[in-house]
Amino acid sequence: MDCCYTIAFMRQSNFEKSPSLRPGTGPYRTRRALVIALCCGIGAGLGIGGYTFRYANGLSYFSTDPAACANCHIMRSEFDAWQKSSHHAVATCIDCHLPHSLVPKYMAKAENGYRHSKAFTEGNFEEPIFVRPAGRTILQDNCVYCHQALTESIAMNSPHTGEQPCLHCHSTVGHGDAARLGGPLRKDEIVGVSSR
Amino acid sequence: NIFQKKVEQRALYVRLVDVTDNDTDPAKWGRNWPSQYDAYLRTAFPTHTRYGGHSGSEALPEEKIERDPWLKRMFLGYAFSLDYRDRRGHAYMMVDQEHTERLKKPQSGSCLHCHASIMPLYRELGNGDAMRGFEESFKFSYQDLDKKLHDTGHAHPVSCVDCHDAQTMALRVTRPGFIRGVRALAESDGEVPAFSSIALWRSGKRDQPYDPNKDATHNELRSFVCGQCHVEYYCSTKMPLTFPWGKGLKADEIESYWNETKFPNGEPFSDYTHAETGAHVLKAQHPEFELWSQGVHARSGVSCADCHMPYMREGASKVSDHWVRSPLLNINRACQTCHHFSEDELKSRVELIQDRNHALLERGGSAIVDLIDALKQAQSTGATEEQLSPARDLQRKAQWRLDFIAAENSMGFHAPQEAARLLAEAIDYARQGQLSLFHQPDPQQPSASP
Amino acid sequence: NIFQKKVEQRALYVRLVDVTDNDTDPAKWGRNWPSQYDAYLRTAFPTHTRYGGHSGSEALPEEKIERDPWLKRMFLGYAFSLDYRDRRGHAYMMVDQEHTERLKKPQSGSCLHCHASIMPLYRELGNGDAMRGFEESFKFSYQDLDKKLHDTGHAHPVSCVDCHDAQTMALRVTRPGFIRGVRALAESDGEVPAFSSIALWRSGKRDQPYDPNKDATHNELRSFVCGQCHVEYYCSTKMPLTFPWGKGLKADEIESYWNETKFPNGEPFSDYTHAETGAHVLKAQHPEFELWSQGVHARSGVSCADCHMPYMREGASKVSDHWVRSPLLNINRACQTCHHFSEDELKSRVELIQDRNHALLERGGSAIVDLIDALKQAQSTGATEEQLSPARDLQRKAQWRLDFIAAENSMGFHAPQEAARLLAEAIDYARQGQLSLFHQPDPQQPSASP
Ligand code: HEC
Ligand code: HEC
Ligand code: HEC
Ligand code: HEC
Ligand code: HEC
Ligand code: HEC
Ligand code: HEC
Ligand code: HEC
Ligand code: HEC
Ligand code: HEC
Ligand code: HEC
Ligand code: HEC
Ligand code: HEC
Ligand code: HEC
Ligand SMILES: [Ca+2]
Ligand SMILES: [Ca+2]
Repeated sequence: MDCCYTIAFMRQSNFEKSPSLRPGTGPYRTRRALVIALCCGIGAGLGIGGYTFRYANGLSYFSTDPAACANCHIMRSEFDAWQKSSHHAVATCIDCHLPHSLVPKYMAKAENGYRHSKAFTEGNFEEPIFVRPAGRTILQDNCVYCHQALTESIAMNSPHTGEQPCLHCHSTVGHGDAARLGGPLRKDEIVGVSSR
Repeated sequence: NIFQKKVEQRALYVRLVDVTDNDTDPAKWGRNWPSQYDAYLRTAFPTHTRYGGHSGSEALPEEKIERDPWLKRMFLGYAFSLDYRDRRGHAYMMVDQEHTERLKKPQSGSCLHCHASIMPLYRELGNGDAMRGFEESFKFSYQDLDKKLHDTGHAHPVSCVDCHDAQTMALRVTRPGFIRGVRALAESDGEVPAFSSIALWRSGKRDQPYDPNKDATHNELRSFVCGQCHVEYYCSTKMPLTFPWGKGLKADEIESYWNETKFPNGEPFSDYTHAETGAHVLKAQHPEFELWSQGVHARSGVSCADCHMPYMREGASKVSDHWVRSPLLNINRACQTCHHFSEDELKSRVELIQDRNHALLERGGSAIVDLIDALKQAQSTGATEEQLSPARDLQRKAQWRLDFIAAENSMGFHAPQEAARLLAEAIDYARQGQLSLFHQPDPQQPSASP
Repeated sequence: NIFQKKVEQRALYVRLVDVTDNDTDPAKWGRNWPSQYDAYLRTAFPTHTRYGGHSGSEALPEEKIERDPWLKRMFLGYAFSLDYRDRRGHAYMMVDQEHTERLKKPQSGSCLHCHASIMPLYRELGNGDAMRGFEESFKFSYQDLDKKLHDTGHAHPVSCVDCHDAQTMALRVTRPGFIRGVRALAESDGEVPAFSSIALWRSGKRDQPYDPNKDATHNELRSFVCGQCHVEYYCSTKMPLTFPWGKGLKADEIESYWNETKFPNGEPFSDYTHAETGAHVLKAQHPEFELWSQGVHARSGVSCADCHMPYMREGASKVSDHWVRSPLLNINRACQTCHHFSEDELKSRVELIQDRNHALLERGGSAIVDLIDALKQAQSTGATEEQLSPARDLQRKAQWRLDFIAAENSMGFHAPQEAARLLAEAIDYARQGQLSLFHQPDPQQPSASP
């Protein structure tokens, strides 16, 4: 019983160009995203890799049930906020966070998902969690997937850069204003620190 | 109904007429893109907010130099002391320029760079090479070139073609002043936290000069198109129109750029000599682009268009509101997509920032007036040149900073802390100027610090 | 593993020991809430950022008055000119107070209000009535009351019981100084955009005084608990400890509150008489709460705890980081929870704000030194009292604003534009003070503006 989760190959998107979102800085762990993407076997070759992971409490593999995501307390704050968001009636987690086109591919890549759950159970991931550039590209595609008609016009005059980055203005549609959660003390904090 | 929506949709892409780089008449473009055109026409509506838009009659915006007499005092000896009014919508940019009393002093043809759809005329002057035409333009008198513009039928305010590629509709910049200015900026080592494409260019081969139309991100272009005009400049008869960005965009960097500039005739640069004090001073003009670039919005990738041309829904599609105006007239679209606070709360945030800024501006105004009084008095009581010169230098420094924020059009909003910092320095320099005049051998004199 | 996570979750609620309002020893509470206690203990770690935490040896933070000599000059005639150091973590609040050279001048028992877990002692002094005990406390010498504290076994730095209800663990404020101060604030008509519960109370019956523990929102308490100590105060031997909020929280409102205050003996209020100039001046102390309240974070409901005690995940549960410290050591938890920018970007935003603020602070420092020099000189050359008094009044105004931002501990971050505004005024007043000294009948004198 799985829940699915993908990392797309890095591609130069306008998000990465915008000043505060430089590749490799802060939350955008470009390098890690790449590593993971590479682990995605054939998928990576196609430019997109998908993998799934198992989780103790389990849930139906193709479940579009957001509660599935919330099985991880890590996803809880997003889940709670999503229920109050403008989209809760019209879009679930995977509608925004998984590529619409690629769902069938996950089956095959099931075993790769192991890594995601490992990240979770070992807790060796950075917090607060941010959508990586790869994840942002998926989001963008999904926004447009549903809102194409409305937004064709604003995309038309930026041929060299693709459509407008929806998140620049609408980053809160999924779960309202950010309410992310910082992680436990880092190693360097255990001994006391100085940013001198 | 759905059918109609579909029609609207397609309409966006059906070109009823072809437009080219020489079509400066927005009406023609309007046939292809009626909603943008309709909005564009609305810039003729009068608008007014606590500090924005214009007071005064429909016919003529209010005289800033009457409302704030210290401005007039500061400008004595310069055209701005004749006539300097509230700005208003884009539709007026030509008429307001043609009617300003400032034209009583000789003005150059470069003035049209930012007040008309000038590119075809530049190409004509340069036989096809717009950059060369631009370089010629300052040699014409304003009146002659303005006449040429009318004769050639390009007498339109900023128009579609100035910001859009006629073939693709892509955003693009056209103004030589900006293209040169931003190139110099790229080649300088002034910090540019807001412009990742410049940082990228700097770290690259640098074999080609920085070209905004090639190198800039789409989001940067959403501000660059405005930066073609809403910037500090030199525009007169001694040398071509100049955007002073060769050391960076900070007020202090621009000041030292001007300080190191020489006119072709070798004289050190200054905009005018103050009529009462003889100080060689600088004039700052509407540095919206420069001040914005120092604020947290710019750093966050928030562009001019985000706030001044927010998207709006029209039927089944979203369009950019081409009624360019104060965002305070449009808070729900201009601010609330990113800030989830009530309109009242957002309005009072802006007004609190502006009120603080305005109070400091008035404080700076009385300081500069005190300095001018002191200089006059010292002269009248026969102080020597070298007794006067420190005070004059301080007047230049103080006035530059004070005018930088007075001339900027957001009343400090575009970068609140930076604006306050500049005003604090302005006040300090003005007061130090007064103090320097007491430095005649005199037991009581304290020493003003550098 | 997952099982263990589930356990941690439950662990939060098991009370191994009972705690009461008289349990000032955090170790005891720590048995019930080990993770908060462990974090609390970390406040003993040395921390340092560009402007935050403390430089100097582990043993002793650096002397601010040596690093910035103008501070010492400003404080001449007051205890702060003897010893004034960088602040450090909560763990040190008692020892640092007990060892400061400022104790060489007589200090009152009220000092302990913010440096120890004092409530049981207040109750003892007031036979059960803490408020009465608090009113008595200023009559004791610091040394006597500190001894009493040690004898009664309550000699602990700020402790769990100071912010938490022993039964419910709910946040609550305990400090009489704050409870009175915030009550006066509620009864004033000073603007409080950050405190909706006060606005609510004002619009209500007003038959009961405003009581933070009843009326405040949970989110407000997340700042009020800090406002018990991180505030401007009067704390000496002439009257009880006072938080000067009776006209509002703005620096200007606090100034006029002090100006209208009289000591029990009828003298007009002032903290000290400047040793060199004879001016009756005010001392501002760490107005973090007041400055924060003027910033956009406060308006947006962002509390002290959000940044200085951010929630963090611990296994399966969410705890507040009780290692109260600079958020710059903690950017991912303190800032990135709301701001979607890289750690580097957020750090440089803070440092840009702080660098600008620091530059203005230094500018103000040399202005105040120039004024003090000028006053000294005028006195030495026999200026009359009424020639000197305008300059002295201006010294008081200038110093108040300068010190307000110098003593505040975020180097302007808590409200960048407001801090810059105050520094601009400080500079103007200091310079005007110098100028006022030239107002002897003298042909050359210019007129300084009010
Ligand atoms: C096994 C627990 C678990 C489940 C179930 C889970 N997540 Fe996550 N999720 C995590 C962890 C752990 C991270 C952080 C991973 C990292 O940053 O390396 C994460 C990160 C994310 C991110 C941001 C990271 C990125 O690369 O963009 C998104 C988006 C996300 N999850 C969405 C979902 C959705 C949608 C579902 C349900 C279909 C889901 N998650 C189910 C544990 C889980
Ligand atoms: C599964 C389809 C779907 C996806 C995916 C989707 N939306 Fe929507 N969205 C809708 C529908 C349907 C509505 C209309 C809901 C309503 O009117 O209440 C809507 C409403 C909106 C609105 C207007 C309401 C509001 O919150 O202001 C915005 C803005 C919006 N979407 C942006 C986005 C963005 C940005 C994304 C991608 C991050 C996105 N949408 C993804 C279907 C979708
Ligand atoms: C520069 C800011 C910005 C960007 C980028 C942006 N939008 Fe919007 N969007 C807005 C604003 C402002 C509105 C409100 C329009 C109105 O109120 O008329 C809006 C409205 C919407 C709506 C709701 C329309 C309605 O009233 O029902 C949807 C859906 C939407 N946007 C989707 C998107 C999608 C999808 C993208 C990316 C392709 C996108 N937006 C990019 C600013 C933006
Ligand atoms: C309407 C689209 C939409 C839906 C539905 C949606 N999200 Fe998101 N999600 C987003 C966007 C947009 C972001 C990026 C937010 C940002 O970058 O500020 C995001 C970010 C995230 C992140 C990264 C951490 C964060 O808060 O930024 C996680 C984890 C996540 N979503 C999980 C979920 C889960 C779990 C659900 C279902 C309960 C869900 N999302 C539903 C659009 C959506
Ligand atoms: C974050 C939003 C925001 C951004 C980004 C922004 N502005 Fe503004 N701008 C404002 C506000 C708010 C005002 C004050 C309007 C008022 O006082 O009525 C203003 C005022 C102005 C004015 C005077 C308007 C009037 O009606 O008098 C001009 C001109 C201007 N901005 C140009 C620019 C330019 C050019 C840029 C980009 C370089 C820019 N702005 C970026 C919000 C913004
Ligand atoms: C670099 C661009 C640029 C140049 C060059 C320029 N202007 Fe402007 N002008 C503007 C902008 C932007 C505004 C609106 C903002 C403002 O009023 O501060 C403006 C406003 C004006 C106004 C209306 C407000 C006022 O000042 O009374 C007049 C008149 C005017 N300009 C005349 C001139 C003249 C004459 C020249 C040549 C000496 C000139 N301009 C050169 C950009 C420019
Ligand atoms: C070709 C020069 C030019 C360009 C390009 C330009 N402006 Fe202007 N803008 C002007 C001039 C000139 C005025 C003043 C017109 C007048 O006062 O007659 C003005 C006025 C304004 C005003 C004041 C409107 C009012 O109602 O008071 C705003 C706001 C403004 N511009 C914003 C922008 C923004 C945002 C952009 C880019 C999207 C932009 N401008 C591009 C020259 C320009
Ligand atoms: C001062 C600059 C400026 C002028 C003049 C201007 N535009 Fe635009 N235009 C913009 C900006 C900025 C955008 C937003 C582009 C983006 O980010 O996608 C835009 C977008 C558009 C779009 C794309 C759809 C949309 O609304 O976002 C069309 C079509 C358009 N403009 C037509 C016109 C027409 C027709 C005129 C003349 C009547 C005109 N523009 C004049 C700056 C300008
Ligand atoms: C496209 C997004 C966006 C738009 C549109 C926008 N802002 Fe902001 N604003 C931000 C960001 C990002 C910050 C920086 C703080 C943060 O990260 O939230 C900010 C900061 C601010 C601040 C605090 C910083 C300061 O300069 O004092 C104010 C006040 C503010 N915005 C008001 C406005 C107003 C008023 C408008 C509309 C005229 C507006 N904003 C439009 C994104 C936006
Ligand atoms: C939006 C985040 C934020 C909020 C809210 C906030 N602060 Fe701060 N505070 C900071 C930052 C950033 C600094 C600068 C830290 C540095 O320079 O290392 C700081 C510095 C401080 C310092 C000095 C810290 C040191 O290590 O030297 C104190 C004390 C302080 N704040 C107390 C408070 C109090 C009390 C409140 C509430 C009344 C408050 N802060 C609200 C972010 C915040
Ligand atoms: C209203 C609360 C309050 C009162 C009353 C108070 N303090 Fe403090 N004290 C603080 C805070 C908060 C700090 C940390 C911030 C700072 O150092 O500016 C501090 C810091 C200190 C420090 C370490 C930094 C320095 O100044 O050298 C000493 C020593 C000190 N106080 C002594 C005293 C003495 C002596 C008294 C009585 C005259 C006193 N305090 C009264 C709140 C208070
Ligand atoms: C009982 C009084 C008291 C309370 C309550 C209190 N503080 Fe403090 N705080 C102090 C004193 C005193 C110091 C200075 C200790 C020293 O320098 O020895 C201090 C120091 C600090 C520092 C500097 C730490 C460092 O490493 O330099 C920060 C940050 C701080 N406090 C924030 C807070 C916040 C946030 C709260 C509320 C959650 C709070 N304080 C509550 C009295 C208090
Ligand atoms: C200076 C004030 C202050 C002191 C001292 C303090 N706390 Fe807290 N504590 C807080 C704040 C603020 C919160 C956040 C409460 C909330 O928002 O729910 C908190 C929350 C808690 C919680 C609830 C769970 C959590 O972590 O959010 C526990 C349990 C707790 N504290 C225990 C303690 C213990 C044990 C001590 C002594 C070792 C202590 N506190 C000392 C201010 C303080
Ligand atoms: C709980 C949410 C929250 C937290 C935590 C937070 N901020 Fe903010 N911040 C805001 C909001 C809200 C604004 C106002 C602008 C807006 O609406 O986005 C803001 C504005 C700002 C601004 C622009 C206004 C100004 O004062 O210059 C900066 C810079 C900033 N934050 C930095 C930080 C830093 C650094 C931290 C961590 C020490 C931090 N913030 C923590 C919510 C938060
Ligand atoms: Ca100029
Ligand atoms: Ca005080």
